[in-house]
Amino acid sequence: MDSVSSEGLSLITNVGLNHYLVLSTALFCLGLIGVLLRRNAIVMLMSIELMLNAVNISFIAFGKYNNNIDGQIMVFFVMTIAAAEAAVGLALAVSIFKRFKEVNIRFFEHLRG
Amino acid sequence: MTADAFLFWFLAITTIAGGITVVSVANPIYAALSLAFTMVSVAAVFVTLEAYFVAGVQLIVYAGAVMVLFVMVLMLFDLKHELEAFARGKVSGAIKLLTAGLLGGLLIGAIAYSPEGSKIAVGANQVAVAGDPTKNLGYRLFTQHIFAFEALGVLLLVIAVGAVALSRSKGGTHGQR
Amino acid sequence: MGNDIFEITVNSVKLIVVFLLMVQAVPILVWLERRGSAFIQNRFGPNRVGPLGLLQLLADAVKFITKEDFAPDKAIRKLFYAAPVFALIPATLAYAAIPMSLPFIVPAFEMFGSSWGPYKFLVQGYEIGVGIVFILGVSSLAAYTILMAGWGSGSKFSLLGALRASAQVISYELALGLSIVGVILLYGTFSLSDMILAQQGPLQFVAFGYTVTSAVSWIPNWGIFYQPVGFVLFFAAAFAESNRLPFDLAEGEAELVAGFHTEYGGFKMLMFFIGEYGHMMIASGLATTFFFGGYGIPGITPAELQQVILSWGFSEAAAGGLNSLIHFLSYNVKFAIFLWIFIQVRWTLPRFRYDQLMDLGWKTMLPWALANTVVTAIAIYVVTL
Amino acid sequence: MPLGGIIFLTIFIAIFGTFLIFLARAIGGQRKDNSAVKRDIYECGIPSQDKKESRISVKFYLTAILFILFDIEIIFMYPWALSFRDFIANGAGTPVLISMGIFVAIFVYGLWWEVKSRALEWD
Repeated sequence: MDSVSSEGLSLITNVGLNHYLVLSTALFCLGLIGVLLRRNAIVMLMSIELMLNAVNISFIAFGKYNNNIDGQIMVFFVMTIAAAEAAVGLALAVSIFKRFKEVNIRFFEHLRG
Repeated sequence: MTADAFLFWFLAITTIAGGITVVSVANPIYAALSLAFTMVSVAAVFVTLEAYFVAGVQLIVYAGAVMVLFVMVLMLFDLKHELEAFARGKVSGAIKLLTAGLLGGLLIGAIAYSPEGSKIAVGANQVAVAGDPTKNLGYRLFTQHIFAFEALGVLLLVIAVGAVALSRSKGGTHGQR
Repeated sequence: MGNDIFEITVNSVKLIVVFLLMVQAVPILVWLERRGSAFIQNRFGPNRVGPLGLLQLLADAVKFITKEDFAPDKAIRKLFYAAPVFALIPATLAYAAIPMSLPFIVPAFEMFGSSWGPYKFLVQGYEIGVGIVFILGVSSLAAYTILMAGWGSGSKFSLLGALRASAQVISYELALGLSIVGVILLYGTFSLSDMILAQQGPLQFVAFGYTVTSAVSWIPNWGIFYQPVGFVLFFAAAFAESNRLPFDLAEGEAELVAGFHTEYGGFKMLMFFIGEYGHMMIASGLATTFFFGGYGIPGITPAELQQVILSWGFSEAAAGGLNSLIHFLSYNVKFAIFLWIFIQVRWTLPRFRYDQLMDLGWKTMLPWALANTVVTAIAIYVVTL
Repeated sequence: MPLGGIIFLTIFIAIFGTFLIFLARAIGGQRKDNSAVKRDIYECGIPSQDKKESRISVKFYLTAILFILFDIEIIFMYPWALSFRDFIANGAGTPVLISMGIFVAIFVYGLWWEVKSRALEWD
């Protein structure tokens, strides 16, 4: 009995690589749910940002526990791509809003071409 | 209960709580503000992972720039509280939730049972410059990842031009008006 | 935060003291501003309440507290009340990271029956390894308090004022970030205390292999001599960051009345003031640390000063304490000079038009900051060949 | 990196701020005549006509987009600025300077294009 509690206790006290990976998975799934459930295009973009942040946490966790700094450099690049994607996504959303006065997903079917 | 374990659990709870508020709150402005809060707590998680420079960059780029753009766009649109913020259909909603939960369960299962010992080759090719880890990051950025660095410079230029062109179109992708 | 109870309590109390230091400095600055502007405009300024009008601060504080707390109907209550509270957080977090004096060493002593080891307390909130990046990151969060206040007040005009103010804060953050790149190139480190250590001693630098030392010994090795353009850019951008005149477009326009804090009255308004003055103090503290040697005294390094004090017959610990006290005063003198420049400029320069302001930010300061960085890089490259 | 100190300070200020607001709310009291006019939004006395379509110029979001892009280019300069002296010490100064020169050239071209295409013109 005590082995379980001591193992359980040690699970709480010393934080290892797995803790960060579980945190990153949880955030990733939250972002996924956000993308699937929400109708507003901008909130979907935000959920994608949330998923990208989850990926960043696991990059850095792996980087730290294998003391290889490429994880941080990869996070650097992921941030740039995510910011660029948010910029273009919002520029698109603004131009769609100007046309349709509504930013809901339903209106995306009207795009021709 | 060492200090950094307590810090980790505290930050894990705030990050997950922030993430849940982003997804569940109906008003998009509160979603954007809680996402900004999540970004700040993710930056704090980076600090517990001793990635200090990346935590600072996360604060500047994500919490300080991207989220301000989101909040500004939402305020420009004068978006009020949305009635149908969530996709209609209870069954399809349940299926979506189920798939996301399944994916999460699979991942966590894979993490839990992966042998802890299998360390990937410890960063052998680490030509570490003395002391400061950020100097090391700058060092590797310019020796190992020089091409990606230049490619990103070009990408940012392309995005700047694209964003201006997009904002100048008279609404709608074909600018028919 | 320290490994035993004594250190943790002292550090947390020190954090609260630094926060209260900032909050207390605001009424003094308001008083200085009112008397300073009066002095510039050849009138007296507040002198009725107490000697030289010093009790005017107390009167203002009481007035602000006893005002009716009021929110317009259309206001979104949660954001309306969250904005002033959030105005304090980024300012204090950044202010606590600026080193104000030499670390203060407490020798081992006996208390409550157990002996407590020697401690080294920093005379600042906390020491951050990546000092500048942390301060830039935290002060970039200030845009949220402006947007929250603008959106929370519910009225179109305060929203427009908030959008204009945050667009201005954002544009000048670029120039601020770029001018700091020059400083990092110069010192090769992010942490502020390393920068201050690099600026001690007489003006000397290594050029083409041999060190050049200035003939006059009391000219200090400060950053201003290496980065004059960087200093001008940093200080101008800092004005815009804290919405100080001539950049206070947020509340200056005729039709915007008071911009994003139109609907705020009473104590909430005072909290916005504390935020604004906090940003002003951060800008002055950073300018002192980057370009004027932080707490350093020209002509004498802290070690020499320590010997001088010891020669006066103080004990080791007391000499250390006195030494860090003197350096604390020298930091505050430079800090006060910069704050006076903020106030002086406010009452001498006219306000920019909005498009002039944005053009200045994007079309003149950004290219100049870029040019400054390129020139510094080439200079370092050539000099250390 | 004293994360504990930072979190402690943030929580302390949040509590201190809300306490002050509630204190001011309690001391401030409540005026009797809480008329609708008083609770209306301040528009220099003119009864506010909330036009249906509030056309706030969309120029602000373009500034925010350009801010993100140029901010990232500045963030890339920080690690370079930090390790530039070490590169020179190791003799690899020239290639790093040239690669950074290309990056800055792209930055300048982007900025020049923004200015030329009058993207940042304010009405």
